[in-house]
Amino acid sequence: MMIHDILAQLTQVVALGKINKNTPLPADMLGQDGASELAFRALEQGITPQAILNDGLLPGMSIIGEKFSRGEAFIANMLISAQAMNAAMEHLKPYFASGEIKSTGTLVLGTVQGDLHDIGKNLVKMILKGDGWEVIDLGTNVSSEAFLNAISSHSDAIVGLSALLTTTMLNMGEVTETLKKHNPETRVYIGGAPVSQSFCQEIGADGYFRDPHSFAKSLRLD
Amino acid sequence: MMIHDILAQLTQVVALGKINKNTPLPADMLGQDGASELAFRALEQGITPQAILNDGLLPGMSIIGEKFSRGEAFIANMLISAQAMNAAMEHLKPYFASGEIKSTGTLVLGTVQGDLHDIGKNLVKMILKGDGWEVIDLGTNVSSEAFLNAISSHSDAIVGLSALLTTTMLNMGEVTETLKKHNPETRVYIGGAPVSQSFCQEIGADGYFRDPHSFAKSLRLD
Amino acid sequence: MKTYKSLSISNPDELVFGISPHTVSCGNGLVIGAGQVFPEINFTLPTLLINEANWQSVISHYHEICEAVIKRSTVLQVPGLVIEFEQLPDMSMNPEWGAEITCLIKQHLDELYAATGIPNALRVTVVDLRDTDQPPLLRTGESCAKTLEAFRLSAQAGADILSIESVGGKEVHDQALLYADLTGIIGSLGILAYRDVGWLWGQITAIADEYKIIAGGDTACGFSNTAMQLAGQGMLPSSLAALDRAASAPRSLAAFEHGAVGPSKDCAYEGPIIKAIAGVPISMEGRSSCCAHFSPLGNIAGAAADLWSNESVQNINLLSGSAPEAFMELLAYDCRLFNTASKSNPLAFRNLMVDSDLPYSPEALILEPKTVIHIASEIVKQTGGYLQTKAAVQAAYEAILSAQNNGRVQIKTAEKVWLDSVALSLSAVPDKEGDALEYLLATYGSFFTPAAYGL
Amino acid sequence: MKTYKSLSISNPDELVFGISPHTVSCGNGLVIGAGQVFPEINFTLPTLLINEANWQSVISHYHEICEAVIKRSTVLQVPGLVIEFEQLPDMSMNPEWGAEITCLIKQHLDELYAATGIPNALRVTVVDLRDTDQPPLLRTGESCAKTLEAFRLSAQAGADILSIESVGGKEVHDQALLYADLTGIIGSLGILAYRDVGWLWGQITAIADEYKIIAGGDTACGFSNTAMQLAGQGMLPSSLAALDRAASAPRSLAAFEHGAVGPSKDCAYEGPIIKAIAGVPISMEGRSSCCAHFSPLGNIAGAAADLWSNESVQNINLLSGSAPEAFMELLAYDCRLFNTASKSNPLAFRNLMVDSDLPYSPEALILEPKTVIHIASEIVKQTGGYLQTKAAVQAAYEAILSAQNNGRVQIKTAEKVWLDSVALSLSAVPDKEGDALEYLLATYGSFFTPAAYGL
Ligand code: B12
Ligand code: B12
Repeated sequence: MMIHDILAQLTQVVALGKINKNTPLPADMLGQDGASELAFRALEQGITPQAILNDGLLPGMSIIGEKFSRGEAFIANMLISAQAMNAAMEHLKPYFASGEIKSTGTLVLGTVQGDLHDIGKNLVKMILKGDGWEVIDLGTNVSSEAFLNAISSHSDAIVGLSALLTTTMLNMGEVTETLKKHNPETRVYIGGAPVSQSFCQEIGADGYFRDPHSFAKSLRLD
Repeated sequence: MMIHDILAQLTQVVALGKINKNTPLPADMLGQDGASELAFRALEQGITPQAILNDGLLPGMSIIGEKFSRGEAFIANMLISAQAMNAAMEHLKPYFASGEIKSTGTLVLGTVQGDLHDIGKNLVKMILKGDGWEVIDLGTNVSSEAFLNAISSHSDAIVGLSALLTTTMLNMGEVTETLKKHNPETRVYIGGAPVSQSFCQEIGADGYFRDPHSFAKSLRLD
Repeated sequence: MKTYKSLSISNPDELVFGISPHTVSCGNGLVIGAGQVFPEINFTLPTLLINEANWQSVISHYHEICEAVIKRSTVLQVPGLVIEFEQLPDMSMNPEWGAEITCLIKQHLDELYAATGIPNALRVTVVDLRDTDQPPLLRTGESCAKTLEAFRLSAQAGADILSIESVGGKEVHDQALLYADLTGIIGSLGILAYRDVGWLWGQITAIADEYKIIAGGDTACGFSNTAMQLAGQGMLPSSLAALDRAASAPRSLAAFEHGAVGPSKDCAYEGPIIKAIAGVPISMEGRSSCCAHFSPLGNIAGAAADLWSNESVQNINLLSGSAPEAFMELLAYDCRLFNTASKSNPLAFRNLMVDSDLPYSPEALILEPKTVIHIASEIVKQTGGYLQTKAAVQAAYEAILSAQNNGRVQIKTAEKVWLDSVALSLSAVPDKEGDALEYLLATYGSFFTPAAYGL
Repeated sequence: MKTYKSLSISNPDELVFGISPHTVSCGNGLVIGAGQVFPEINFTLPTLLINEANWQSVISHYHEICEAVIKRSTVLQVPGLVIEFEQLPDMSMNPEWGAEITCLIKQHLDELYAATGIPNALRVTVVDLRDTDQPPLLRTGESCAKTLEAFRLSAQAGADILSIESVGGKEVHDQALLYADLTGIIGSLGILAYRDVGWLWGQITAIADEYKIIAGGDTACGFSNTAMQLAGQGMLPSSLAALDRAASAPRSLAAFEHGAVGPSKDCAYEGPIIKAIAGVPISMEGRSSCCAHFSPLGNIAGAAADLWSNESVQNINLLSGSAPEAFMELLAYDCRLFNTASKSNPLAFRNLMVDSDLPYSPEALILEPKTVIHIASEIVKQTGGYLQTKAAVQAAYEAILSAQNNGRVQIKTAEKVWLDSVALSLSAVPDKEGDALEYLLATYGSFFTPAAYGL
């Protein structure tokens, strides 16, 4: 039952945000192994990278995600768990490159033209990364062309658009149109305070989500 | 200058709401001639009915209308002036029938289906009557068919629709469509608290007015 | 039938928000009038046709609204919550539709109670369909049957409190109001509306009793709020709207004579007069209902409130969130003010609200506690709706005159002439109900049928 | 540069709405802080692209809004009025556009003054475009030039008061906030933001002086209101948002050190601390801004307000009228409460507002007059933004701890653990500004350039 043990441990350290041996938090785990050490050891033991990701790391993110949803944890906890996960991922990276395991997918993300609000967008990035997505963050004030360029070099990526202004949200329509014209298969998701489900339908986007968690959840089910 | 005199007097009694000799208001005109007597006398003097209407009665309504707009008079004053005007019109009626003078036009008016609010609509009726319009009031909760029937027998009439509910206002679209399908020339005007200029454009109606005065004014300019 | 021959509250300083002599217990553990003011949140659909094709969308709107307002109430830890579901015409015409939504909202409230223990109740207001016919039949015919069926199905589906904005007498009052005809106003409210409310609430109370729920109260919305709106648009003198408000009290009191127990309905600004007489808790709305209508009563309306409402707002998005959620936040904060004041010096806060509006409008004067008690005491001196209504108008008129004379209330120049004429018009109002009825028949006979009023 | 070494208001009972030691005269005869609270109405476009094709429609929206809010102010006889025109990005990027609307609004206000004598003023808030570049250049480059040009053209076009929600330091603060990194928060606000606000307000004051108008004030909206929103969504501990609020005061005070004179900006909830120190009138928003955002500060925000605002609402229709008109009504009634209280017992009403929110949130505690004065007095003991910010956080933390201990303020279970860790984190915050800067460079060096801050 070694396999089960070390994966369970990995899940626990990710959920607790124990990045590596030297990180000071949580205080009562001072000096103990973190996600980095455990992932390295798991590989040594011959556990497949895919199993480490699916049965060790991701369940850890789920635990903290659920705690967060119940109001028992904060975003900082999520971020630190994500860092722990990333530290473990460093060891798995070569296998990603070699194609031995597949990442969940690629998300091209940005705040649309004219709009500089980016905290919401950044949260989407962090939480999707935590779910194993590769996120290409185009930043704020992003034009249709920039989205098009990004998607051209990542043809299987999905796109996430953010807007916080009642004026700039209309630019989501243009981006969606441009992307769909280029490739009708590209899935475009939108979010941000002024946006709504009915607006999403209006502009022909593929989905609206109130927050990153419901977005991530829905992508998991896809 | 007799003609000028009696028409000016008519204007004054209409503005003051002096209906006939026997009406008690205004108190300081007790026993004096009212609109009814003066109109009768004007006809006797050979003044044309058209001149009585245009140069005697309607200017009286304008005066009270302006006072009302400036907040110096109330709807009751307008209504009593309208009664004075109607009393005078009784004497002119035969000439209308004979076609010697033309009434301003015909308005088919109603509150749309599902909606029982009618005070706004009634004000439209009263104020347009005061402007010389013949008003066919279909009441409240009026179906598209009922509007269509009414307009069929008054092909040159314009139509006024009223709605006070965010739900029933949508029925204005159906009525407008039905009427325009039957006769694209039929002009349809809409009003009521939830309605707006942009909604008017959306449903293809010919005009939105915030209140009966602006409606009447605009029709005068037509 | 109960008759009120004396006041439940005769000291103006005891007419205060949050407290009423006869408390009402309802819904999930909610006690109204026992010391706290609770928010009563109201909402309606955005522009949307109600029909079978749109029904799913209608349902999702109500779900979404409930989730939003319940979330906000929980975050702001309201001490209690009333949701009013004010039906739209199609929902009462198809009572199963109204019942389906009633059931949906009730479920949300039950969950709220289970999860947080926040006491709550659901008020369902049925649309009075009885003026579909012109002149209205009121006591017979299909629209009357449908209205009563809507009450029954709502009660079955989970309503805790029943209300209505009833319309009997309005067909005459609408006319009389525009002509500023005081005899017509007093007659339509004091004879016709008074009789209709009494009859109707006999029916509603029977249904409420059967389902062991609360018969809330009625409102003269179609009467004196129309007058207030028209005065606000410059169509009527504000003093006429003020007299009309006073005139509506005996008519709305009739519901309590026939079994209603409160809370009265939010848009019934005649509420304080009713509270003084019947001692029942009342729902009021003021600045908090800026989303639904403007008024000269924004603060003073709160003086005697037991529930505090926003009247209605569409489910559309504001920058903060949905409009119902935004107004839930507003109500919660207003109620915090009320309830914090209750713990220290409620009268000081009440007087602040009163004094802040009083100088600006005769309509506000009618809600001043002293004036309320004066009007209420003149009402209970009389027997029967007609004489009570006449007495209420007379008392209100005297209050306006004296407030004008000692400069406590501004009267606009344009309406001074009209106000001067009121004494004469009032003296012409018949002393006998029979004479007034004759006048109504002679003047407005084409608008109503005596039989509809059991006459 | 002015430095504040003592408090303008040191007695908590003198920190009260409507009165500030240094009044501001501006616009058409308006004097702010001299005893009355005036409404400051805010609005924005509904969903609409701003471009040349839509320009006529944009213009009509602003015309329509002005007509509506001016009508409502007149009807309700407000004692004075401030309109805030908060530009949208395209209007500052194309400063002539912003100027055209400024001019339009000013004309409406001039007409209001001529017609009614109601004193009024126009605040124009320019968009801080300087974070278009990443990392932001702030003091150089095209976006900085455009931002300053937008100020100049607004001043020319008729602005009476200039404001901005400036963003220097935000690029670091955003990161630090999410990680609840106190050294990062204190450093980004106390070193970076503090330096940027000082520099920027030097520029703005020069423009204001040239056009003989008022340099109003700044707001830490992008900092502590973001924290408040995130806490409201459960992303951050509410106590962290409370500490962040205190931390933002020295940064916003820097505007006043460099020539601003108030009224501060509505969404600057750090306003009361500024008022205590600089004695300037402040604009605040609370339950009245439920249309724009939710908050735990609905009532307490009014305690020291000199202007009372709704932050922003789109020009869409509610049942009563347009949303700006509806919120104008709400503000007018709220101001009646303030101003009526001023005539009798302002402290009683102030305390009512304070006490009604205080128990529910550590964020409210920061706005309690006693706590405000405590934080303010700790700030003026220090010299320079960094030490002031550190002191403010320390004082706020102590206030939260003691309020938690004596049960005056609820702390949610979930955040108790976090709050327990604060002492440790605070003790790790460097005593020297230089060390803190090094930390920022080491931790967040990729997000900002020292040169942008003259470092
Ligand atoms: C912080 C803030 C700022 C900061 C921005 C800091 C930053 N780096 O983003 C500053 C001060 C710079 C700022 C500037 C302005 N702002 Co601003 N701002 C805010 C504020 C207070 C909070 C926004 C925020 O960060 N919320 C927290 C985040 C986490 O929430 P969120 O963005 O909604 O994201 C969540 C979800 O929506 C979702 N999400 C977001 N994006 C996406 C994408 C996808 C794909 C998915 C699935 C989900 C998703 O996930 C997130 C987490 O749940 C809001 C007020 C409010 N009520 O929201 C105003 C607000 C958005 N701003 C407003 C305005 C007017 C402005 C300015 C024009 C002001 C001015 N005159 O200068 C400028 C414009 C700048 C520009 N060019 O864009 C208005 C918008 C009004 C309108 N007409 O639409 C608001 C509503 C304030 C108000 N009530 O008036 N602002
Ligand atoms: C009086 C009133 C009633 C009375 C109606 C009396 C009557 N005979 O009309 C009664 C009590 C019966 C009533 C019932 C209901 N009502 Co109602 N009612 C009102 C109230 C208070 C005033 C309306 C009014 O008469 N205003 C005065 C008139 C003069 O104004 P107006 O109608 O807007 O008309 C002016 C202009 O719009 C214009 N105009 C109007 N029509 C036209 C047409 C043309 C061609 C032109 C050019 C101009 C024009 O000219 C007029 C003068 O300037 C409003 C509140 C409000 N804020 O408006 C609610 C209101 C309209 N009612 C409302 C509701 C919900 C209802 C009910 C469903 C309540 C219920 N659950 O029972 C029922 C529905 C009845 C039905 N089947 O239609 C809501 C609507 C909400 C929504 N979703 O849209 C409102 C907004 C109240 C609220 N804030 O919640 N109501």
